[in-house]
Amino acid sequence: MTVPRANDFTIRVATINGSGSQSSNLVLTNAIFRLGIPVAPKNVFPSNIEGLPTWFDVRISPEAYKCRSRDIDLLVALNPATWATDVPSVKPGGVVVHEAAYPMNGDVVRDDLTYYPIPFAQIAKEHIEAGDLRKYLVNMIYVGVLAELLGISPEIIEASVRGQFKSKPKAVDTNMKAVGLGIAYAKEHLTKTDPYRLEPMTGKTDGLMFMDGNRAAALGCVMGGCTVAAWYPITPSSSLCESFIALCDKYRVDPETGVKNVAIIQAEDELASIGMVIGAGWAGARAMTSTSGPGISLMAEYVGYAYFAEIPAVIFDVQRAGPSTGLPTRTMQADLAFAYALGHGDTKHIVLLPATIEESYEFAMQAFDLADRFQTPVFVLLDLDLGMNAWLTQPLAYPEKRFDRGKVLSAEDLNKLESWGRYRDVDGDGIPYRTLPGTNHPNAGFFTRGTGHDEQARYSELPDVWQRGLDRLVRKHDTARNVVPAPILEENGHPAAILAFGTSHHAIVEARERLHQDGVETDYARICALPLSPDLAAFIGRHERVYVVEQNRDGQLYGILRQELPTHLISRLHSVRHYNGVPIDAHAIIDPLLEAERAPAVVAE
Amino acid sequence: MTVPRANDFTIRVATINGSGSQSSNLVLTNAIFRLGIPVAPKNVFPSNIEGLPTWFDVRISPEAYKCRSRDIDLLVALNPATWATDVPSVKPGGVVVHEAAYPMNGDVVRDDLTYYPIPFAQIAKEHIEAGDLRKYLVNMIYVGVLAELLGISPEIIEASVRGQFKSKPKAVDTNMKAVGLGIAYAKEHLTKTDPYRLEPMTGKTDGLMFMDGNRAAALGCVMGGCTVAAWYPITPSSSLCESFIALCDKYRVDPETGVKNVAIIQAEDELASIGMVIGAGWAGARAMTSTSGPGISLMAEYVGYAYFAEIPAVIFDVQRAGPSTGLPTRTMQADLAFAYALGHGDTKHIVLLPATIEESYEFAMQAFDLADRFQTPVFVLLDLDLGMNAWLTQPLAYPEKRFDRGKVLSAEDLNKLESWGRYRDVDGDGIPYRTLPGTNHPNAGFFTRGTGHDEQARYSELPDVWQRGLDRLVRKHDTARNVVPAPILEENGHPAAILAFGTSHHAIVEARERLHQDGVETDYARICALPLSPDLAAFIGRHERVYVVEQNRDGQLYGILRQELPTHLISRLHSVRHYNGVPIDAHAIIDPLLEAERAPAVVAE
Amino acid sequence: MASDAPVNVNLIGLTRDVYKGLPTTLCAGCGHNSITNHLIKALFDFGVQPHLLAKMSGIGCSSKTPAYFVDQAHGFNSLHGRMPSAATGAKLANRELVVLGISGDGDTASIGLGQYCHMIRRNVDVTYLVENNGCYGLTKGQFSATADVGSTMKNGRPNEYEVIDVCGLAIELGATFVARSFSGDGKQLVPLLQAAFAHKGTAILDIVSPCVTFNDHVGSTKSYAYVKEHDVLLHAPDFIKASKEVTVDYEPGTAQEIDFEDGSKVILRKLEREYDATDRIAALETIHKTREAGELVTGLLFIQTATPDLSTREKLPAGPLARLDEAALRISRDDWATLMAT
Amino acid sequence: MASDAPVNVNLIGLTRDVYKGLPTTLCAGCGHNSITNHLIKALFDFGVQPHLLAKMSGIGCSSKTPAYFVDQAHGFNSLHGRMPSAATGAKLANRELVVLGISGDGDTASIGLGQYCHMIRRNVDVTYLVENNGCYGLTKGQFSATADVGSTMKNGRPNEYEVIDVCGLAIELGATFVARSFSGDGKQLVPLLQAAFAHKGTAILDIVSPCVTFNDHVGSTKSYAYVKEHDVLLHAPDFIKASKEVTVDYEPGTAQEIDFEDGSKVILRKLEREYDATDRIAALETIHKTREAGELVTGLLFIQTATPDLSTREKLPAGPLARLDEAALRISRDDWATLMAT
Ligand SMILES: Cc1ncc(C[n+]2csc(CCOP(=O)(O)OP(=O)(O)O)c2C)c(N)n1
Ligand SMILES: Cc1ncc(C[n+]2csc(CCOP(=O)(O)OP(=O)(O)O)c2C)c(N)n1
Ligand code: SF4
Ligand code: SF4
Ligand SMILES: [Mg+2]
Ligand SMILES: [Mg+2]
Repeated sequence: MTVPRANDFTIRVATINGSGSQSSNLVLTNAIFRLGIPVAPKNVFPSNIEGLPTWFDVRISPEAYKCRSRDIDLLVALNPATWATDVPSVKPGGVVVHEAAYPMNGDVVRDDLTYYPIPFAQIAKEHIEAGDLRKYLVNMIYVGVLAELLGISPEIIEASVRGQFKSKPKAVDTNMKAVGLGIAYAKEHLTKTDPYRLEPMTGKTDGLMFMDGNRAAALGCVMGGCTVAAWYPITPSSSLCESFIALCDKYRVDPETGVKNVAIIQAEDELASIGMVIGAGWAGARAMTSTSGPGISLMAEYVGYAYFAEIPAVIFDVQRAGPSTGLPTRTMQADLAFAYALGHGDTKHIVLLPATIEESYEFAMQAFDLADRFQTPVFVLLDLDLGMNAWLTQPLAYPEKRFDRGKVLSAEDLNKLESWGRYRDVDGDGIPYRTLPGTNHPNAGFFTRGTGHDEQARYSELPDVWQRGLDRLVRKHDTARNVVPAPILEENGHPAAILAFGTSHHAIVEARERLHQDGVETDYARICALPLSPDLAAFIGRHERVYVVEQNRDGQLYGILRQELPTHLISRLHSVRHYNGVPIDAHAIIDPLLEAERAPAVVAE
Repeated sequence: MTVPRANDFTIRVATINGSGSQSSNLVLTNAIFRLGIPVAPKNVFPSNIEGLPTWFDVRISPEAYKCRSRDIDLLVALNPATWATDVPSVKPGGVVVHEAAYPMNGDVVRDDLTYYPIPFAQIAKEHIEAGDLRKYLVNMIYVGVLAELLGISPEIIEASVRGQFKSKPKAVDTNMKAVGLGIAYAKEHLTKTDPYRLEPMTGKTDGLMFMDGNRAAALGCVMGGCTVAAWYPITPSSSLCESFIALCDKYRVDPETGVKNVAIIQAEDELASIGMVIGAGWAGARAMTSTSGPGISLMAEYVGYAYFAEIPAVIFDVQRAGPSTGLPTRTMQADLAFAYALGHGDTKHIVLLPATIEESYEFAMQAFDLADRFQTPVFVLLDLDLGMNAWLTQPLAYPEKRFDRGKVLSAEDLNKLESWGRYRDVDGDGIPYRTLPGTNHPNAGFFTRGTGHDEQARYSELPDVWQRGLDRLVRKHDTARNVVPAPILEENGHPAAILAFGTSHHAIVEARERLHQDGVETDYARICALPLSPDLAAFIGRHERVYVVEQNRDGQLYGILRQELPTHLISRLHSVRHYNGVPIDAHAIIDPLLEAERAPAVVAE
Repeated sequence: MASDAPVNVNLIGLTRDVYKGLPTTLCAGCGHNSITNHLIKALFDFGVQPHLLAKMSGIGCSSKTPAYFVDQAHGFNSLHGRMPSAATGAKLANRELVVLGISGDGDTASIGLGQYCHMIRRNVDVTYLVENNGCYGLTKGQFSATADVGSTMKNGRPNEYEVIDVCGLAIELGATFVARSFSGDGKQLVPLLQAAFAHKGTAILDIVSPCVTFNDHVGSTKSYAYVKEHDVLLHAPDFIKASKEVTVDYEPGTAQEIDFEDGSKVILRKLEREYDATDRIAALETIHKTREAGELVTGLLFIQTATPDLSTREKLPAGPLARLDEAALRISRDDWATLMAT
Repeated sequence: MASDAPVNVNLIGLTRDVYKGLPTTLCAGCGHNSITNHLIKALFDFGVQPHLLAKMSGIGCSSKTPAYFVDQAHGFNSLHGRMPSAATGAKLANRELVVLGISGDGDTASIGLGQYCHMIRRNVDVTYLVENNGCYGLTKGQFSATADVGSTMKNGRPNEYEVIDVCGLAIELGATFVARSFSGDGKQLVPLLQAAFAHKGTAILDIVSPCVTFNDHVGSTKSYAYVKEHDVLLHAPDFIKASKEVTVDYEPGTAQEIDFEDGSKVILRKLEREYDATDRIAALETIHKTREAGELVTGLLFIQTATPDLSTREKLPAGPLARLDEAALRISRDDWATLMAT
């Protein structure tokens, strides 16, 4: 049992959803942040609205680790339903703050834990007048208790409460009163015997802010010039479009006239939302939809159409645990392969893979440029962890580049050309030119269809024409390899490397540091997009063993690499998978790598 | 220019669709068959109903080759629209029978061809009374001309005309009259200068019959005990369900009561047809749907559901040229990868890959056993070539095995068990036990859902439960490897081998014989199903170079092999692809193999 | 009245507990929970065989309902908006099943609209409940297509788009049983549910069922308060099960009696207004006029008992197709021989 | 009358040839071909700008129509049943476009039913044609959902299932322009088409259009013979374009005049029956009663010009969203700074 340092532990708050614990959890998180200490909250919630178990983990570390930690140091147990299983999850030497009334028996009784029983219900009953509010305020009491136990000053807590209830200031006092009850009770009845402390830090969190990936992506849509959005609600993607709506209400509406420079439609389903996006993209608007796994399945036919008819579209897939309806409030990276080749027949799409808040914003913005440039659907794959959790991030940079609308011919352009063909490969990059409906020129019009067509967009069933069309699409896809965001490489000439994409990144950061402490050195490549960049093959060529880390069952990126990499590189790849629905943590990488690296000989795939 | 032997050439009839040429083409095909000569017709038709170019190729060969031939020996040109491009497609030394009125200029004029101009229109005008019929009968005239030129006796033609018009005998005379006109004209005005002849053969076609794969599959559904079918019309799969309807009208209806032992519903779309099939499968019926690419895209969500909730379903995908709407009346094998992993998240399905009429029947029947045994969707992938063309085949064998309904617990079974769990892996093969709704036992009921569930089918979001469930599905998939139809191996210890699936088989048969004549020897493995059987890896292990032949752009089987085969075998694979929408022919295989095999060193992938 | 008589066991000798399910995981006060209780009563009173009951649903809070009653029965929680097709397949496979479909307004009127309409068109023998709260509860309260024009979200945003009235739509499409009720009105709902079970064909029940968490505020036309205030009862329905010896007592002209194939009846006792539940046009007119007047009519809007259901139209055998064997399904050896000889 | 005046160039100075397209690839005699010709006349007479015309369709023989007129215009042959969503997106992206959607009965009433209903609900400013032949022409004649009960297939098999009347359905759903016509009746169809162009909102035209190859036989209720025999004209429509100086002459009470936002009018001249095209309930009643009587009513069944269309409801700018630039779309640097400071 290692003695934990100050500012280096994880708090888990176990409550019941719909009980308002969310605000107290955020108050706590914010208070710690205000101490200058890096925090990473992970909300693990159920797929219903009220009454089921929910857990809120607050990871605290001087190294500013952003991934989930498997080791729970301090449990706040406020859910009788999970009491018996929550306590065993606490790490030896840990602390349990709990409702005093809970039964102390069975696995709950451990001699390696410190227990702080608090009569939450009774305190609330005595000091908070009855009514709906009481249920919520009970949670504020625990904040007070922790403040006292961990050493957060009432001032800090109050500041953070004010931040939380900006919109309704009168709530501040009632909540602070509840916090006060917790502090008072702890002062009076608890003698701290555990080592966990919080100490103010400097230089760790300066200028940082909290943001979730869905909001960052929504900001990317605003700054990327998205003018048409069509969506259908689905967890965990709903808040992306809802953030976009909120931002547009603020920044896209003319205050005088009320005229809106955007159309956001809640469609009747995903078949319609993608249809609206493709119709809008065809008509020249930058259009997007946001969904999750089930929606991607329903969009298969239209996405295949847009690939073949060559229409820009941006599709956000905030991944949840699949297959099927799966676990709507859990996270996975299991739509990668499906999205990459979505649609029947031979198809291949551009897929962007953000890992951070900055990238959620940047890639969202870039997706519209790529969609216009390549006249094709572009997927942006987030996951529930990135999309819905609050992450500490640098403020997002104002874009300096203008929109790249790609190869669009205006009436003036057409005047200069005596002829043009919608699907001609003029530049040899596989990317043809298009005109937008409404272009005032007799030659502007062409016919868009999902059936066979020649370079002039005329219907054709001729074998050569068909094959030529398919081959050009391959050319276009290859052009994209060097234009999509390149992989991020960290190399120090080590023979072993880790390869990953998306949110696995944060667990890898911690894992590599800990592996280093254990004497296992690794290089690192993070893929930011499909199709694969040539740099990646080169990177793998420079390493003997490459561990492909991903959050799905079948090793989907590993599979794509085996398909697409030069054959001689394949034997270097080893698949590391995590797929239980909670975000990957460092151990999921450290354990297999330690085993493999300590006996590289016996490494099998 | 090789001198063609008798009974060894290809006739192409170029006409306009909706002109009734279909019946004359079939009369010709049948007449040749009646001479005991193996024939393989390929109908290349447009995606409309009337007025566009259509071609009918009749391949004639003593070797009974069933694949398309690139070399057209004898052209019957009855379509002015394609006249100028049809003639150039004829092979040197070939013959052109054409409407005399067509202009002889440009590429049409060749000194290496024999022309037989026939005033079809004029003959018809003079001898066939005006009316709709005339248009149709013109085509019968060409049959007469060919009969005379190639040496088919009027008796044979008449027999075949009678066969064609079994349903309306009065049509026989009018049609024979038209044939007579052709014979007469040819006798009188043509002096045969070409070498093409038909000579009666024996022992080549005894006991054979014509059948298309869609009808064979429909017969498999009848004999496989399919009781619920839900479909939505789509070329080229419609005739599968329409054959099933016709067969059930005949063999599933009680002549007295009119009661039907089958329900066949034309659904409103593919989302509904697959939903009906899965609802029926859940309730215990053997249910199927039949569709093509676009329908597969629309079924993605429900198929993923059936995979995860473990419900039997049989899905026929009669593949056409994709992506998107593509070429509805052209053939490809491009849905393989998409069907294999259909649905978001981690999924893998059983896919059967018939190549012949016998297999279309056998695999269709077997699909229902596999769906019940593995409680999962089973795809049967045909293609337009197999499904819609008439193939010479042995009569289909009466099934000797009874249905395998898989692990279904009856009320009696439940009495013996004090407890059971819908998703428990009792036998270690990954396959759980199920009960059917309506089973009269208090423990029979369970809850089916696409969300996370434990062994008792209870809703669960627990990480371990989720992962356990996904892992069991992998176990089940692995069990299937040894149960699905095994690959068919032809080995003679040659270092080079061909690997393929489905209709490519017929081109490979011809290609291997011709390669042999050119001194290039090959072994051959044909995959009949996914997941891959262990035998396949063994086979590849015994060969240095394996050419993976398939009819799609991206080398989908090749990609699956790269993903799933042991790494050390991958470098032996080489991809050979054909994807212009017409069925693959021998040259598409011979040419790349000759090149590669004559310089094995320079073989790249 | 039949459905109110206090009994410990029902017609088939089962206790009420048999009709209970798992504890709800919905919000306290959710209209869907009341519907569950009324369903339990109706299923108990009607005497549905648990093992013959197929509880089917789509996705949504409402679609979770099947878990909360008749634990012994088979349940099928399908996909969002796709339950009608699965219910159709299940009923075709085994027509002995009592298929009970439970959906929400989003599940039915948004993503599921096409399947809903085509199920009605086929008159599949299914009791189909729309637990209608005018919003997407499970995804946190966005408008559904059944939200009335002008009805507001919690954040005050009003709905701008035409309401889709699942009852009016059903009647226009030729539905044979269409009723509207309110989760809070068990007196009306329980007999209507039993009538739906007795009806051979698609029975639509549009049940306004307030979402206390996202759509129970002032400004919402699907709140408890609003519905209580604007509910207009067409009549007082009363269900009499075939097997029961009950004498129906009403003055001629004071009620409309509807007879079902199985001998059961529903008696529609007149209240204020004259209403003929068998007049399709009148039903459409009533729905439109009352909506314009801001009223919510509830009761048995339309019924037509003569139309054959899907299984009848398809001439299916009395027993389940699912249980037929090789002998019944395969072509005979002789026929096969002839077939292969041609 | 306006639409019949002989002219070489139209209001915007274009010749009729400009409104022609590629030669048809449909069967000779197909109703769809006649509709194409009537469309060409209506577009020419109305004076639609070719470059502003967006020709959109689904999949089917009917959906091939956009290739056969106004060659210069942009065409979008989408997916089977999914044109309404694409049309909605296109109109949102550029509201200057004249969006003309062409569909078939299978494309609309079977696979596309959900999107059709929701397009109507949103009142998207689209002219939507259903070229209705009661079957799936392109897949060789299977029944569609608009086949009447009892109507037979070529092989004699009768349709057993309820018809989906796309007009009745639209009116029930709150559509603002619903007309029915016949491919053979240009006199009626051409003015109705122009009225649809003038209408701001979703304009539904259900045009019975016989399939000569698969559904023109005795026993079919969508054959030329049957339609000619059972066609009942509601009124004689007459369209007057805003810009034209035309004096409308009719005795008061002998016609109903409908005025459009742009100043155009449609005059519905009375024939036998009294009919108020602005009465929704009456329209529903007429549709049901006439269908029961085996009649096919054609004409402008219902119209409501007041309702705002989608773009208006969404408060979109007058110009195309598609052409807005960074300045119009990005948050200002100052606002960004504040946003990132919180
Ligand atoms: C294909 C698909 N899209 C979206 C979702 C997300 N989703 C779950 S429930 C729901 C709406 C439910 O609304 P309703 O049917 O009215 O049920 P309620 O929760 O209001 O009772 C949605 C959009 C999903 N599960 N599947
Ligand atoms: C998803 C999908 N399913 C099926 C088809 C096959 N298909 C093409 S057209 C058509 C029906 C067309 O009927 P309708 O809309 O009435 O047009 P019509 O040919 O009768 O004019 C069908 C089913 C398809 N193209 N896409
Ligand atoms: S969110 Fe609304 S619909 Fe869902 S359970 Fe709660 S109250 Fe019921
Ligand atoms: S098949 Fe029917 S609908 Fe299609 S083109 Fe021919 S006549 Fe018209
Ligand atoms: Mg709802
Ligand atoms: Mg049609």
